[in-house]
Amino acid sequence: MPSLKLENVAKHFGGLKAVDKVSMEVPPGEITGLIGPNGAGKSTVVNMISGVLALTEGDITVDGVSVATDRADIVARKGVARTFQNIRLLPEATVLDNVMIGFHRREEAGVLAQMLGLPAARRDTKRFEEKAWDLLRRFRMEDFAEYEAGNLAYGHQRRVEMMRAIAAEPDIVLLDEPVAGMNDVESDELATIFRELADSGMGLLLIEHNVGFVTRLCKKVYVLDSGRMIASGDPEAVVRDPQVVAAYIGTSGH
Amino acid sequence: EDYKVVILQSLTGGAAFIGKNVADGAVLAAEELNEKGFFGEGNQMVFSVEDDATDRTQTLSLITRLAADEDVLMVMGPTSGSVAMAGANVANEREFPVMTTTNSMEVVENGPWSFIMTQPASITMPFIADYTAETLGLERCAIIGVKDNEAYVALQRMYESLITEAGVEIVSQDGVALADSDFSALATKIATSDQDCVFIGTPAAQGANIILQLKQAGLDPSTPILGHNAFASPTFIEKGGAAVEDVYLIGAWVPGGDDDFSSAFAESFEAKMGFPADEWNAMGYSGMQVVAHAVRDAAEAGNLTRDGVRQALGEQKDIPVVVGTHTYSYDEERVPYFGMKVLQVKDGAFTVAPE
Amino acid sequence: MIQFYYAYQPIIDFFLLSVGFGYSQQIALRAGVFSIATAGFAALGSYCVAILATKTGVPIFLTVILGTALAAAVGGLLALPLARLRGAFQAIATLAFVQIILSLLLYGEGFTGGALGIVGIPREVNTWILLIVVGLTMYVMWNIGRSGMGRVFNALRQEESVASSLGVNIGKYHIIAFIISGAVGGLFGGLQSLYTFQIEPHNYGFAFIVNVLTVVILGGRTTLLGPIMGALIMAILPEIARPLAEYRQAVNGVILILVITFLPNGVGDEIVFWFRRRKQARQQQHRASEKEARDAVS
Amino acid sequence: MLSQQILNGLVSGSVYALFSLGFTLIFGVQKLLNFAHGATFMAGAFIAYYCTISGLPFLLAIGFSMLATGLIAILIDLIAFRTLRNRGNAEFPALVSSIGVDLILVSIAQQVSKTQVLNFPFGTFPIKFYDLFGLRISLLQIVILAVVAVLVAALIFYLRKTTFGRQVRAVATNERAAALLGVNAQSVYLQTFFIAGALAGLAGVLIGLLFNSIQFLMGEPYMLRAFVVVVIGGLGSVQGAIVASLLLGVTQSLAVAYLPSGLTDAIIFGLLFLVLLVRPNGLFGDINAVAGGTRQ
Amino acid sequence: MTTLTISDLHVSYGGVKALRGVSMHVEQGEMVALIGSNGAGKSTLLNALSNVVKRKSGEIVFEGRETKGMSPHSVSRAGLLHVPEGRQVLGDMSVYENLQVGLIARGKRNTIYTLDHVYELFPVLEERRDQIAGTLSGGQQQMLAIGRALMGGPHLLLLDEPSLGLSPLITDQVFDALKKLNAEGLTVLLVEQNAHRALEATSRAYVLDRGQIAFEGASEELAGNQAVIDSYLGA
Ligand SMILES: Nc1ncnc2c1ncn2[C@@H]1O[C@H](COP(=O)(O)OP(=O)(O)OP(=O)(O)O)[C@@H](O)[C@H]1O
Ligand SMILES: Nc1ncnc2c1ncn2[C@@H]1O[C@H](COP(=O)(O)OP(=O)(O)OP(=O)(O)O)[C@@H](O)[C@H]1O
Ligand SMILES: CC(C)C[C@H](N)C(=O)O
Ligand SMILES: [Mg+2]
Ligand SMILES: [Mg+2]
Repeated sequence: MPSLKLENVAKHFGGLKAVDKVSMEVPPGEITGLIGPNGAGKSTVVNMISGVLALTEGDITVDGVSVATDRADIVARKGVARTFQNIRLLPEATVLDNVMIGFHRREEAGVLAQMLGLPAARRDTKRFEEKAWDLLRRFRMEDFAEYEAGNLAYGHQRRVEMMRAIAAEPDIVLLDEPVAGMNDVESDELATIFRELADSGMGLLLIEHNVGFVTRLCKKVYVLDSGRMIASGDPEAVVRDPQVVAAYIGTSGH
Repeated sequence: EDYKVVILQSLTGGAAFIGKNVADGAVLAAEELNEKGFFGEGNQMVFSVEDDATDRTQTLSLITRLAADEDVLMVMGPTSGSVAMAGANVANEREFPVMTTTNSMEVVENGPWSFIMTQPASITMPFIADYTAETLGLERCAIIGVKDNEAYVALQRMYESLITEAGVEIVSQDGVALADSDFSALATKIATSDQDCVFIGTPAAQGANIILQLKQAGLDPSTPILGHNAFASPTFIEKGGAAVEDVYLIGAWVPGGDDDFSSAFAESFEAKMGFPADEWNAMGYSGMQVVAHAVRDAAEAGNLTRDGVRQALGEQKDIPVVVGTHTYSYDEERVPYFGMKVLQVKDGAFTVAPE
Repeated sequence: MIQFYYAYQPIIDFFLLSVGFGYSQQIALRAGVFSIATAGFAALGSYCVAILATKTGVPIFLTVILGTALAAAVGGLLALPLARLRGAFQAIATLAFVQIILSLLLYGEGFTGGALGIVGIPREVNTWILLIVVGLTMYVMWNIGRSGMGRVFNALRQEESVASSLGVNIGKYHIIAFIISGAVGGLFGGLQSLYTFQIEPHNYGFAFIVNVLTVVILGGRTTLLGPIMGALIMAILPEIARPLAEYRQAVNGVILILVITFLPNGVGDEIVFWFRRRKQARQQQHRASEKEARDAVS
Repeated sequence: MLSQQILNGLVSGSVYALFSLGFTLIFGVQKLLNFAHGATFMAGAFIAYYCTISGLPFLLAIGFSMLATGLIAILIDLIAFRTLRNRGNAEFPALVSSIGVDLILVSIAQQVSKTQVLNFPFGTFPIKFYDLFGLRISLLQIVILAVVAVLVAALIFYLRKTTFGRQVRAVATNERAAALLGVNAQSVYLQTFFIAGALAGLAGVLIGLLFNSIQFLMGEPYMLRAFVVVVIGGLGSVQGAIVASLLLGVTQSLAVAYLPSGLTDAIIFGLLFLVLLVRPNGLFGDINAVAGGTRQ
Repeated sequence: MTTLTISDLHVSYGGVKALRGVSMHVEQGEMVALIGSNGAGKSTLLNALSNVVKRKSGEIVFEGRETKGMSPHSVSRAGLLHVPEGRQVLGDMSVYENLQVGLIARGKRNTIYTLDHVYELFPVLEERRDQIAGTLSGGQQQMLAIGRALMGGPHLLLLDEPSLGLSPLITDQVFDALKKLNAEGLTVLLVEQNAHRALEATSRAYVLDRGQIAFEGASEELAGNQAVIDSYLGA
């Protein structure tokens, strides 16, 4: 399984250095954390990896091959999936259809076969439907399968985002605050799923403000502040780093 | 007996300025003829007015439906353009006589069941083309036409080829759209270019407006302006006012009438409608005379069928009408003839132009 | 029945033609492309067929294929520059495309007959042929709706960035949508010219654009039933209000407003959605009662 | 002749601007294309015409017509847009309902005018020509340029210097959020529709006067131009609409004057196409804001 | 004095019953928490209070006035300001303009909250006053949404998950700010997933479960009752 690497990646918006010479790695089979204060540049990192934003400097590689200038869909085809911090669903489509679109990369039937309704196209649809239901059950969302996604409660919308991202079994998943808006019990359910995904060999990048959650799950944590990497390493150690405490965690000891 | 005829014209949409007026004239004629007992004791024409909406689809479905109603002998209409053409096509398919308002020979050529009511360009345009080249002796003409209506384009093409043959040079050719009203750029262009006449082949109101804008743009007031029979409408003078003074045109209808029959029509039309008749009202009135004669002839020949009416219509000769030289005839090719006059606007009225 | 068909046949035929144009328009909207190029595609198809059929000896069947291919190819090419545009900007660019086609048709008099158009096109198409072609078109649309392509189109329409984050090549699918829209538009344009005997540029102008849009919006932008219902309403609307003579237009306006206000997704889509929702409600009820039963046991 | 043609183009363009501003405003605030805008414009000319021939002084007729078209526009909003808007996602349905309103208005006008082309009686406005640096300019053209300039300035002032402009933008961006912040979206809609209608009505009167022609179908060609202007200018951009209107007016004048007449449309729309390729969001739109999976 | 009284409130979306007879009250100067799991109906309740969604039945009385039939903007102009779920900043407008739009709800009412006050609470908003709000980071947008509501001079502030997406430090600051605002007299109804945080900051709390109030009482008492928390905030 491939590994995702960032080398000296920077993104400037006009004069603002939103991300400033950041290097990090998301290895397979592990959950890697990315934390930092609001506006530190975490989502910007995700946007650069996933092909939404162009890099100002640096390089991003998957399995040693650069993806830094690839279009978003090409990055996705190379096995990198993501969720969005500001939830983006197909609001009018059902939950099931929202998940189904996640399998796009795995389609085998060609355009003509699809238009003519050849068996190859039907097989695709059938296979995806089965897998989608598996996912729905795993995320305990099967009761909502026929719901219009736009009408779901916030926490449920988050789950749809995640199911869609992992549907096509990507090598790397970038999760931008996946458990925001969930309480501890709900977050723990998802933590189990994340761990299972990592165990199956996927590399996860987890952005999250719930520090307890991050320390429990991650093998390694990177900390961004004002675009720069101020710490990285073992989660327990990182969250005690005075610089991190001052910039991010605060004194109330969370 | 009842003779059932349907007057199907563009009462709405782009060609309504023709169709509505033709229908008004035709209705008046049919009412008068019934009143006069034209069809003989106990007989009368039963007519209804339908709208082709200047829409091909609606026309097709209406004609088909009317064709399916065996009581209907014939249709007077539809009005013009592709609507008339499409109408002619179903009519021939369903063997159902139609007398379309248009002057397009293609309608006639489409088959024996489709007729045209107005004279084709090859008959009308020589009147004004000869007047341009010979009577007025003009040499360099600027042409303004309508680019998006095939009937007007056909007239313009005919005029162009006739004057070119007669040795008149065409210095410029411009097309406007029927819906345009902003001619400022065109007017400036023509007013500042070099020609000794301007021919305008547009509907009356639009033509008047173009002339107004030409004059406002500084066109030499002595430049002769010519047009075709579309200008023969009170609208032209009403819209153009002083600007259209001296304009030459051709017309089948001399407003107010120029013999007993036409004067009587002018009077009764204004009495009924509250406004004076124009060329299209007169055409509708005249066309209905021809239809009525054809229907009566068929009845008298004991062949009151669609085929009988069709044959009778094609054989109509010298029917008294209110337009042109006051008689209306179809020739062997079923081309209508009733003559034209070259007119000129003088003192805010149409008069016969000096020879 | 035969009598009815005899009297109303043109309405039926025009309904079928509108359904075809409707699908050409709908496939673009489904893919999130606000294209109004259908008028241009139809013009291309219909002129291609008309010119070949009246001026050359090409077999009629082949002229239709060529017209379809031409419109599809132009559709594909049009998609390339349009790739950078979205929403109303696409609409205006496609409007420009239609206007350019129309003015070239007016201008190329020697070839296209200018404003006079082309007359004397053989009438080779009848209701049955139209029915078969509409049927085939529906079959393809139905397959598209149930396949990955349909899912991609849905995604592109609702949230493009999501689609591309999942590996969808947006440009490619826009090209596909334009090619299908062009092919269907060109196909029915060709059939139309073999049906109406005479064509002119004016037939594919602003009124055409507005009409096809109305068919699809009024009928429904996403389901197979949409264009059918839209075309049906547009075909019978003039007939309903006919007795009102000159106020007909106004009555048509009132009907359009009422229908779309109460069924904003379009009549066809609302019908399909209604059935879907009913099915969902039943499933939900079923699951709920299952759950209760289980709870009672435990 | 070149400068004369540019002047002609500027006058036509400034009337396009009046027409298009309302269209752009409505689009700007609710992202809806109002197909009935052309009919409102037509109604303006009709109302002023009937007021004038029934003896009302011309200025009063104009004022009355603007008031009436403003109210007509409000009515259009209530009938065609309001319910759809409240249900959300009105973009396409509103197209159809506004076409419905257009049909109704045009049909009424057709009945009233009996399909005839109308014109203001001669002498409604004095026909006077001036010679200005060799240019022929009429009093009416001068008045139109001045009136349009003043109105445009007033509108920009109203949008920029009062809270109205901010409310418009807030509603345009997110109606629900705006409502939570106390913005009365309904009143914003009513105001924009009134302004749009009144401007369109005035444009109708001016066009009717300038080109001596009032007709029930007169709105249609202006709608087509308004689409072009509004998009080229950048959707919802007031400055964009003005610049694009003037550009379109001048381009059309020059095309008529210097290009083969059959090809003017092809050339103008070809240019339009090119402009869009170079500036995919119009002249005054954000050049970078193009989606499509490419990195920004 | 009672700022807000809700009695027997029912809300449905089509066939889905989201609220089934909710009754609660908020006294003036109080800060009250509303907690519950995903889909419990918390956001629906706040939306019903600001009249963004229509209630099916029940009464809502704000400062002595039944709000039934009032439009959302009148509700906010009356001083009931709602910071919605998902922030809903005006994405095309600058930070400053967003705050200025916030002023509209204030009208001519007196308030202690000024632009300086907001800048003091959230200094980053002053730093970024000209940035387009849609490009702010998630947390920055949350601050803007709260700041903007304060500009409207609230008598009652409804907050839907204000800590969502905020870093721990900023969350602390926001809760400190809320406590401070509350101490200054602002009445707050707070929806939070972060139950511990919410209970620690408030004096009273309600737990919503599948559209019904399952528990109400002093926050302190609830915080100590792990059983209640587990059974209602779990799954
Ligand atoms: N398009 C843009 N233009 C200007 N500034 C931007 C743009 N996009 C992001 N920024 C700025 O870049 C910085 C980094 O933003 P980013 O969204 O990556 O933060 P983040 O770490 O994800 O924060 P949060 O935890 O609040 O989500 C912020 O200050 C933000 O305002
Ligand atoms: N517009 C809508 N249409 C249909 N159902 C809806 C709609 N909005 C919410 N619901 C349903 O109402 C229920 C309550 O939703 P609500 O958003 O109020 O939950 P919540 O308590 O805020 O959850 P969360 O903590 O995830 O935000 C959910 O089952 C949801 O699916
Ligand atoms: C009734 C069918 C023709 C419609 C079809 N189920 C669809 O949604 O596309
Ligand atoms: Mg972020
Ligand atoms: Mg919620």
